Amino acid sequence: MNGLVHGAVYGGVIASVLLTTIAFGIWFERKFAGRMQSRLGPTIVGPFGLLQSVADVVKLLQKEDIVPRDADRPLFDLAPVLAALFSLGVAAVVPFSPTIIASDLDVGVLYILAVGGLMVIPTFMAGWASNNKFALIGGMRAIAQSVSYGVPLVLAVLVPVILSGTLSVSGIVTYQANHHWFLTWPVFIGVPAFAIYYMAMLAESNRIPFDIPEAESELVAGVTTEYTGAKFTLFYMAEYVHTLVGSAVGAALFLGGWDGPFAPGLHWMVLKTLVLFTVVYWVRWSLLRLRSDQLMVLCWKWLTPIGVLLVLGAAAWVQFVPGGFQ
Amino acid sequence: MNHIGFFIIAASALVSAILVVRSQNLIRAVLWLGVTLLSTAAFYAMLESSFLAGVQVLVYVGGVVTLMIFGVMITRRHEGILVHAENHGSMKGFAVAGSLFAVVAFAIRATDGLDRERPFTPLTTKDLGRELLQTHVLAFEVVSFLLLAAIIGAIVIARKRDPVEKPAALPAPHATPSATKEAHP
Amino acid sequence: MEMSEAHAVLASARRARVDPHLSIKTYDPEADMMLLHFGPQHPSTHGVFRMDLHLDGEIVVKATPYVGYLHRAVEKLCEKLSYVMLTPIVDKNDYVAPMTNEQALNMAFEKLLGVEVPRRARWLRTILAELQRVASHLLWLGTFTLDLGGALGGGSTLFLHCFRERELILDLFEDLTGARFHYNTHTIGGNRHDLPAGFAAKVKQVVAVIEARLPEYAALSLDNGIFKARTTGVGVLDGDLALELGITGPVLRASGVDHDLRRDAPYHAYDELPVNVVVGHGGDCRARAEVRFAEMRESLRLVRDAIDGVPEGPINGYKPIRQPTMAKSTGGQVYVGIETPRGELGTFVIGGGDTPTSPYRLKIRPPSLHSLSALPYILPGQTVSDAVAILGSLDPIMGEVDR
Amino acid sequence: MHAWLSALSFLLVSTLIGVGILAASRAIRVRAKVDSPLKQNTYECGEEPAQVAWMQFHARYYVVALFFVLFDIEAVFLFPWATVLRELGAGAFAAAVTFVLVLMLGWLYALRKEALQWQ
Repeated sequence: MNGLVHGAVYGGVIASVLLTTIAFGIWFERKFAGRMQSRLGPTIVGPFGLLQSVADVVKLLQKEDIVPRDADRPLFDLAPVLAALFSLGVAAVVPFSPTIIASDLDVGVLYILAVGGLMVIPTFMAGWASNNKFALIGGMRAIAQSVSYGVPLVLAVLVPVILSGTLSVSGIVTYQANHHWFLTWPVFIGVPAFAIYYMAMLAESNRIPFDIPEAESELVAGVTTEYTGAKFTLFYMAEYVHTLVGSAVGAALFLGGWDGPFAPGLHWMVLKTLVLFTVVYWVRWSLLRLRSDQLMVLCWKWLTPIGVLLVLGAAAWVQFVPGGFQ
Repeated sequence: MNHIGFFIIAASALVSAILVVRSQNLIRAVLWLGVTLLSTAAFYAMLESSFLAGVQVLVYVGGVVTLMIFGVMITRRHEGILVHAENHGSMKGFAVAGSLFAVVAFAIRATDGLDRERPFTPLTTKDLGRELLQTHVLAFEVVSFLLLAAIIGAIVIARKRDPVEKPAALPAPHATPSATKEAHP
Repeated sequence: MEMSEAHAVLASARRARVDPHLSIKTYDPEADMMLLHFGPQHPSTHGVFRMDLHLDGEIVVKATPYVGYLHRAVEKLCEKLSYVMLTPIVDKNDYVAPMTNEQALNMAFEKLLGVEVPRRARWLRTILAELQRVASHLLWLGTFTLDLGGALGGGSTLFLHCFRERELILDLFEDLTGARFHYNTHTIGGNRHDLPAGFAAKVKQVVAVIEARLPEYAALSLDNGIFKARTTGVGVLDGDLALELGITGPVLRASGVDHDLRRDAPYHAYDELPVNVVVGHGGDCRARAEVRFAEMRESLRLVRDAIDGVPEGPINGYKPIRQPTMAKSTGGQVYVGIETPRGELGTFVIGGGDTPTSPYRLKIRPPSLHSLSALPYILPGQTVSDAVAILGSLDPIMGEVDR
Repeated sequence: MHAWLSALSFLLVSTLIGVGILAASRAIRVRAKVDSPLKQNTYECGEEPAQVAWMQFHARYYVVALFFVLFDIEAVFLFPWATVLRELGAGAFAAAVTFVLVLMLGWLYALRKEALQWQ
């Protein structure tokens, strides 16, 4: 009972903070992209255009709800809610400070992988239920890409698990606080593992250069082609939540989470998360998009074997390097 | 409290399982199967078997359901909009399911797993690891060969039907200087 | 034509395989093929263009292009209006390169009416044509990366940067003609607007800016690993097929055929200002991109060389026509082809008829239409994503395709 | 158990957010005064859709999912191993290395048969 209340209170707070962060994150992204493209970005709504996202949400929620005649209505309506659920749900086990964590699961890493992996279901559901060819191709691409990159993701996440010997996310962060961040030491394992994690995270949250499921120059809008108004908002939000939570997980697993000098843990966690979140947009507004088969080749020919090597390397490190024990 | 939770989960597992077999639409059947598997994961979590719960969601809901979705999507269909599940031979299916239930029930009764008096100690992931790598290390290795066989099988399936034949390979770009002089006609 | 033997064999083998009139039932009677209408309302068909794609999974088995969504009966309109009224009409054909549209039309009329163009006007036309080529290729580069990289990604970054530089050229045109897009600056016998004061300096400045930025764009596109992966070996069009289909311009040159009207049939001042024709190899999307990049550099060089040497003199040899009745033809027919950014833009005019002040028949040969005709040959076997890249690399402008 | 309950209520809160947004939109969204049947057409670039979209996909998708499940199972076996690696020592390390290497044989086979080209 106690757990239910704890989860609900922390869940309410964390989810609202995440959504607010995303509202301003979108503003930030648009400003950031604007600067990259020698234009201004939003300037009209509020000071420096800060309230642009709020205006956008209000506009989106007011939009007419159009459902295609041939759509599979129940699945069509269910998919956006599930997308919001699974993307936000991952945040439950992320420790934002030594004490701020909604659910300190002993298998937190597995929970992240499992719930994050479920994102394919609403995406496919939306693509299939729309009965639209672009949406269906997008859905199939999404699911193929997501399951493919699930493999390097799992392998990359195994590295901190091996190094710390625990499946609990807060346990991994505590280990890093007591020893060293996994990104910095052992650096020849930590850095590539983090790189693989980051690429897989980009792929799972459909960001350029891995955004083929919604490749708008090919598939118009991918799975969300037929979606309008609030349902589209939910998908759009879920995508950003996925990126933000993915950044937070990366910060926790590889960058030492809330560990850092001078300031309280929460500050460090927020800072690291936002830095990773920003890099997503830096990449997004710089690169072109890969083709679906090239994406798969990258995943299966390169990232997967490298991930396996890193897992074995981390195990050997723990096993044979005296400093690895501790 | 625990009982309420149990009955909610059990109801969702049963109802979704019935919907899996009753659904006229294969994709919906697969999605209902996902609900059944999630309910099973909830059971594991209730039994404080955290690792198994996580694995259940990761492999079954995330993996096997996906696999089945793909299985449906690559199936050649005849015509019509909905994917109709064939409901012939439901009696035979009922008989098979019933006998399977009987066997499993008998097996459970026969073991001492239902000893209510024994103190309940949940199995942690570490316990599982020790068991796996000390007691059952041979089985652990055999699993890898099983997975290897499955990979090879998957490749054989994939090569059965080739995609569209790619047009003949032209000389690699930038490799063949074949510039031709041509006067304007 | 000379082609290396291996290339020729492969090319014919390829065409034997890719049958644009393939019947889907013949291809695979059992396959559950998907017919996808790609366009007309699609973000990356460069206007209202439609391809019906038969897809096997994501692979194109057969592609059927449909044009005509933007048909405005320009040729019929031209029969009804007098010669001098037609320049602003054809401005809207290739709406990315209006200057060259005007030039093609007026050169045909000059030839039909026997009007000489003074040397200064010819130099001016050369400079305008080359600046227009740069502007058009910049727009192509932007939209091509948009096709490859998405409106919400790296594609749009390069797109906006290309537009920024294109603006500089449009500013120059505005200085000269007062209009940014539909200039109406060419007339029969020369040009309407003479170079404004300080124009040469401005041109040189703009040329320097763009030349300095081209390497940046190359870094974002040509030298970028993802761009390479997306374009190399994609949409290979071999030279003899391209010639058979009547394809001209950068698309033809990227397929290894050395053909450029500016050198092979010089007009304007190209006999005095020789062009180094850029020929690519491979005929894939990447070769087309490389050719257009090199052409931008070459055009900028040409403009820089020409702007200082513009000869003095009148810009219009024919008296500026105040009344439409002054341009009259009693008969005869001419064809004039010029090298626009997209290839050979031909104008065929028959004079005379009931109203001597307007053409009896006017036919425009748009290069984009011929480029599009390659699609049924080069799309099969590629994926939907490649289809977008290939269409973008052909650089079609629907305004001139449909007229 | 406590932690699972927290996770459960977190998931419930997440669902409530999704449902709440839909409900909020229901309250404030515009409704069309005149309903046009064309509006409910499936989008296909402005043309009438040629067929229903539910079509057959290529088997390579199936292989991707199959590979995923297999590698996922591999990883699942490695998770308990990872947590006890320190205490069990070299024997456990060798067992897992063998396990992974046997699986990578499958990967090598796939590479040799060009099953990883996906096209």
